[in-house]
Amino acid sequence: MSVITYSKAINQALAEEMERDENVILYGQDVAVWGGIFKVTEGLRDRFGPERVFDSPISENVMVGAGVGAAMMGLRPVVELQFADFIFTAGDEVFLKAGMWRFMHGGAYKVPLVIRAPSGGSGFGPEHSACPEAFIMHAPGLLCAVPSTPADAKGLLKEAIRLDNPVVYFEHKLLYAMRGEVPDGEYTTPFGKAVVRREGDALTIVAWQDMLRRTLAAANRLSKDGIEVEVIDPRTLNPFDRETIIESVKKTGACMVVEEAYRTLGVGAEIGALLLEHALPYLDKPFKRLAIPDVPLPTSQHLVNFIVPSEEDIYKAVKELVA
Amino acid sequence: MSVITYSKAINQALAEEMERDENVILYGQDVAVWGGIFKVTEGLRDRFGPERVFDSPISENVMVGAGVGAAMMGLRPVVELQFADFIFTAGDEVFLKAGMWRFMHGGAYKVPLVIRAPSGGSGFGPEHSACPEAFIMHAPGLLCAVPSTPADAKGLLKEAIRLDNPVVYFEHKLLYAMRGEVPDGEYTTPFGKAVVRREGDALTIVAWQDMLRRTLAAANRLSKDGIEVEVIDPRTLNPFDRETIIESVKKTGACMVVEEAYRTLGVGAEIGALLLEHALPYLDKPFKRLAIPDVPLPTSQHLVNFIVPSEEDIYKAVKELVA
Amino acid sequence: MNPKLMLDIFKTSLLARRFEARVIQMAMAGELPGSLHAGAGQEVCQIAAITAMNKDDYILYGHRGVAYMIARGTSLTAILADIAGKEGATSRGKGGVMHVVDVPHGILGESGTLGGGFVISVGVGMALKRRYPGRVVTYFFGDGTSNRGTFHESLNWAAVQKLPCIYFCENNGYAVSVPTSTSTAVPDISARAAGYGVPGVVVDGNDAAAVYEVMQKAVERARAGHGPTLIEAKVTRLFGHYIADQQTYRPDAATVIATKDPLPKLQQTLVNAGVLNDTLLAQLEADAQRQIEEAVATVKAAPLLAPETALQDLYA
Amino acid sequence: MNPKLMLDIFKTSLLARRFEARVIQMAMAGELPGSLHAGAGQEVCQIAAITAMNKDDYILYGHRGVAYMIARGTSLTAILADIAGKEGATSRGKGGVMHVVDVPHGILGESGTLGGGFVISVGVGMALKRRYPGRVVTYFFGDGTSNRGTFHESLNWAAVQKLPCIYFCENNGYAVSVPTSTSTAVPDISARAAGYGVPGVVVDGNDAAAVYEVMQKAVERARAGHGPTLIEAKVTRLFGHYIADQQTYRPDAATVIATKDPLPKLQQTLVNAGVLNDTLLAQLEADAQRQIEEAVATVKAAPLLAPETALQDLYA
Ligand SMILES: Cc1ncc(C[n+]2csc(CCOP(=O)(O)OP(=O)(O)O)c2C)c(N)n1
Ligand SMILES: Cc1ncc(C[n+]2csc(CCOP(=O)(O)OP(=O)(O)O)c2C)c(N)n1
Ligand SMILES: [Mg+2]
Ligand SMILES: [Mg+2]
Repeated sequence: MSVITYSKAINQALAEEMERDENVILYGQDVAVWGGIFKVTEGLRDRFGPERVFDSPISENVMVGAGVGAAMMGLRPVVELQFADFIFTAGDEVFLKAGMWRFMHGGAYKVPLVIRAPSGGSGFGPEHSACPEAFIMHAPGLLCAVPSTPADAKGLLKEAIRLDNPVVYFEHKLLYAMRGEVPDGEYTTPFGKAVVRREGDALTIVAWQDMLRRTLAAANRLSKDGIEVEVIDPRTLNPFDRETIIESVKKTGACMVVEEAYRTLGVGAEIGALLLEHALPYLDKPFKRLAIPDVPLPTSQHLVNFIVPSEEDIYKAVKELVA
Repeated sequence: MSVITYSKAINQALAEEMERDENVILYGQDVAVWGGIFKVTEGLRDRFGPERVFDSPISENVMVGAGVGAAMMGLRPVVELQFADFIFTAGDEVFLKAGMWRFMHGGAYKVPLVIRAPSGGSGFGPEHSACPEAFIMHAPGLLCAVPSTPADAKGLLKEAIRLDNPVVYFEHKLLYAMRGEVPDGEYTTPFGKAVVRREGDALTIVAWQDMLRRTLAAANRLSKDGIEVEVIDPRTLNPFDRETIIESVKKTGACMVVEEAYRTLGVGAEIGALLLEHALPYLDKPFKRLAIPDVPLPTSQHLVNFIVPSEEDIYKAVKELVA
Repeated sequence: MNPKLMLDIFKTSLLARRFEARVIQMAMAGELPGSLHAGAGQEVCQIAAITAMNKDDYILYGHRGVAYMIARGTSLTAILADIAGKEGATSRGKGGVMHVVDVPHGILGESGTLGGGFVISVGVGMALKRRYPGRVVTYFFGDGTSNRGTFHESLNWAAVQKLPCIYFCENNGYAVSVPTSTSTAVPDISARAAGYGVPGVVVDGNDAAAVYEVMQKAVERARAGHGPTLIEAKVTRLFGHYIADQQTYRPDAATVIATKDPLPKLQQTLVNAGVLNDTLLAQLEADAQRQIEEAVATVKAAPLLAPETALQDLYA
Repeated sequence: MNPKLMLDIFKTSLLARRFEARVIQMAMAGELPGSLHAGAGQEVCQIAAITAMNKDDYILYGHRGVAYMIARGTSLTAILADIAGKEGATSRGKGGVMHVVDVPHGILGESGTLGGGFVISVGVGMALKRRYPGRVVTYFFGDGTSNRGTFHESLNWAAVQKLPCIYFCENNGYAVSVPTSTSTAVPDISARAAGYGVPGVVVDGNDAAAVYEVMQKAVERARAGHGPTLIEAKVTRLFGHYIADQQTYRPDAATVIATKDPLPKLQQTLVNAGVLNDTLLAQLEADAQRQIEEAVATVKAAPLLAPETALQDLYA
């Protein structure tokens, strides 16, 4: 085990996979010479050369669309969008090309494409701060990873690069500097397996990325009050490990989702519907969603703080639910 | 009352609003000289002239983005995308510009834009057949109408044009030829008011557009079996009339959503979560979602028929639920 | 240009024309779904261009007809199965006639949203450059499609990275009902090449030899690593945008068919060159008919695709 | 060009430069959020262009500095309040310094996704043509931004509909760390005008009079209903892409500041022309300082925006 940052974990995953398979290429704005605006790809161009790591024009449609075309023809492109919000700028290419090109052509080829999408954070404004994972989860054909720790950031990215399907890989900007243990040696983290980050019986909380961090902090406080919550990190949203959530809720009888997506039809909506379908007899408390109240993310930090669920918000919401 | 088609109702709404307000303009590919590929805008160019009704280049980004710019400056543009799926082709402009430009600029102007988006249907293939309303419902800033009858098609479109906010108005291709009564004289249909299309006590079904038509047909058959279902047509998805659904479910104790969106995080997910939050004590049967099983729409008709909920599917699902 | 090659182009064009006519006839009779966008009038151009490519090169195409696939060697049976949703369909019921795919013959498919091929082709070019140097990819697109933003992003990208991508615009003067002059600020799409530092060429798309020649140059340039060429072929869409289109917006629709058809013109050229005569023509027609009827019979006999295929092929 | 006008341009440029320096200083001291993209080196060009427009014309701008707004007459207090998230912020905390908006002064805002201004400006042009004939809108954008598809779609649309839209490209040779030559197939963005049948002009962005002149022509053309012009001004980004950028990718960063700054050059021109001397310069500096400190004091004293404004302004 060694302790590294989330961003270093991503960098290691890229380096290891590029080392392993010469078909892996990496491009995006500023990723090569400069090492990325968040400094995640530092050193990769020097190591793997400008043919495999290169800076792209500001042409998001081609960035993603060419990724699909290159993947069809045997490369394994990793594309960095500078901000996750730009999946809309490349909307046709993300949702219709990456998501559907293979299906539409009867499975004639594979599309092993990874789109790295830095999400969340603040101070960047409405078009640079969103967590648009629910849009991806609703779209057919797109796998979706939401790593919450350095270990998962590395393992899920290595797995994403090896998978033969397109993956939207959300890296949360506020986690880049987070440090954590990463296994030594070769490993990958499978898609579709949630992990229980903390066991408890009072309530099941589903959360990931920065909301997981806040939830675990709140859970510590709650524990001091004698309330033990169970915390589940789904790790990937497609595939989505429904079973682990349902099993946990059957045990705890209640569920809360904490997320940074917009509330209406955020990931929490799917979880709510799921529980109603499969766990109705076990539920003894209303379901609760903490999320962004259906407005874009403003620029000013104190306005952002007002709408993004905080440790305090989580703490209070649990107190109310279990009261 | 006169009986007209859904597409004629849309045409009338456009004509009346263009007559009423000279700032209303209409553009899109083939809408002017030809009257639209679905013949919805026939006669409007002759009546209002080529300055107000014009054919556009195949430039979806500008089509929507210019709509935002023109709306900011006092026009009330109605833009026809030829297929609803093209909201992704104009992804940046729909989700980030139409949805957020006003917010991002602190409310400095209004954005009275209507995007007409023909959805559903079949034989057109994966990129011309979707019902992407859940994407719009999740996005902040975009109102969303899903008219199911000629009367609502007309009333909701007239209202959409008068509203000072951007509206994505989904017109279902399979309903264009549907005939129905339309009130004489001037009227508009308010956003955010669901309508109970049929009363019953066995189960609440929420459905709209072509799925509503199929649901009502199934409901007739069920009625002969002695099962009276309550059918709710939400009419708009943002604003979304949560109360009418919750009240109905409190009465019936069970709910099913029938929709043409992809199942995971389809509109049904929001309804499920909503009920779990607000109607848990009243629910005595599991929730059920009939929707597209998370694959794109194929081209071949018999493949489409296999995945789109049919009258028979609805009939059977209700039988199982109330059994 | 070599008359033997010209005769091949004629032969394939004739087959494509007759096949399409048969499909339209079956569609009108309700025996097939009617979603075809007839390629009549543009086949000679399409086939001449493809003839200048190698068998291991690749193409991405637009929605205008099926001559591309026939020229590359996809079987009529496969194409017809795609249209009919039968077993043997290359896209397995997912894409119909719009998304015929045949990787062994270098047919990489079609984007339903116009201009999607631009961005895909850049990626194909990136992969060819790294994995199969010397091979090229051509994207065929319409004049209307050249107004998509993807045209710009992709031509700039392919040019700056010197990718082996060829941009082949079939300018038929219309996008559905909208004449090019209404939607497009320049009469020649090829003028846009100046914005990317690549050659822009106009060619008469009804002149098979001329098309072959400009295409050959573009292919050579791409193979040599010098990057893309933007070719614009002026062509005529003989019929409506799609089968049911009555072309009320096109006053000259009737005369177009009579005067702008490149097929009789090519036929005459070949007769004059002494490589075609009535006997051979009759034989080519008979050959075409035989192939078409064989395909029709095979596909009629084939079972419909199983409905469950709707759920397959999304994920690898 | 009229020296009086030149002096005005200098005066505003000086104010913008000093204001920006103060903002950067406060940001480094942690008194303000540090998200500014310094405009230093490009103000003279931006202001000269705006000076050629009328007060009732409109602009959309990019992220490079705040000289645009200062030139149009937006108060320093408002801009500073936007940066600080205080009461008085034009975007009410939603957009920060990136989305300063001031409709009465013709400032229509900024798209956070680069090139969003292209499409918005077409719509503004459509509205101006119908509702306020004779007025124009200018979109200021960077060289890197010209590779967005929206550039192409919008310039074609504005040209074919002869909209009163002006496309003003500030080519500073970089998009963040990426030099134009890496990302862009042509050295002159203005070469792209050929694809839309509109004039394409290159101008030295450090020459205020030249910028004013080409802009004046473009404005006249647009006002007269002849449609857009694509202007490309060659400019220099004196500092990093944003405040914290150390420019490791730019070996000449240090010498650039010393040799490519247009402000001393303009100053010298004005001194030579006899409209500027040391006394006046000292007075302009003092004026600028006074205005800036007033704004700083006002904004320091202003309350933070109420947190609940986060929930407002989405719907009308
Ligand atoms: C992005 C997008 N916009 C609109 C359409 C609908 N559409 C299909 S074909 C067509 C016309 C295309 O014109 P052109 O590119 O000139 O090709 P042609 O049909 O003339 O061969 C249109 C508008 C589409 N499929 N995709
Ligand atoms: C669509 C989009 N892609 C990428 C970015 C991130 N980004 C912000 S500024 C910038 C560089 C812009 O370069 P240029 O247009 O030349 O303007 P300059 O910064 O040089 O003034 C980039 C890549 C963005 N905001 N939007
Ligand atoms: Mg055409
Ligand atoms: Mg630049």
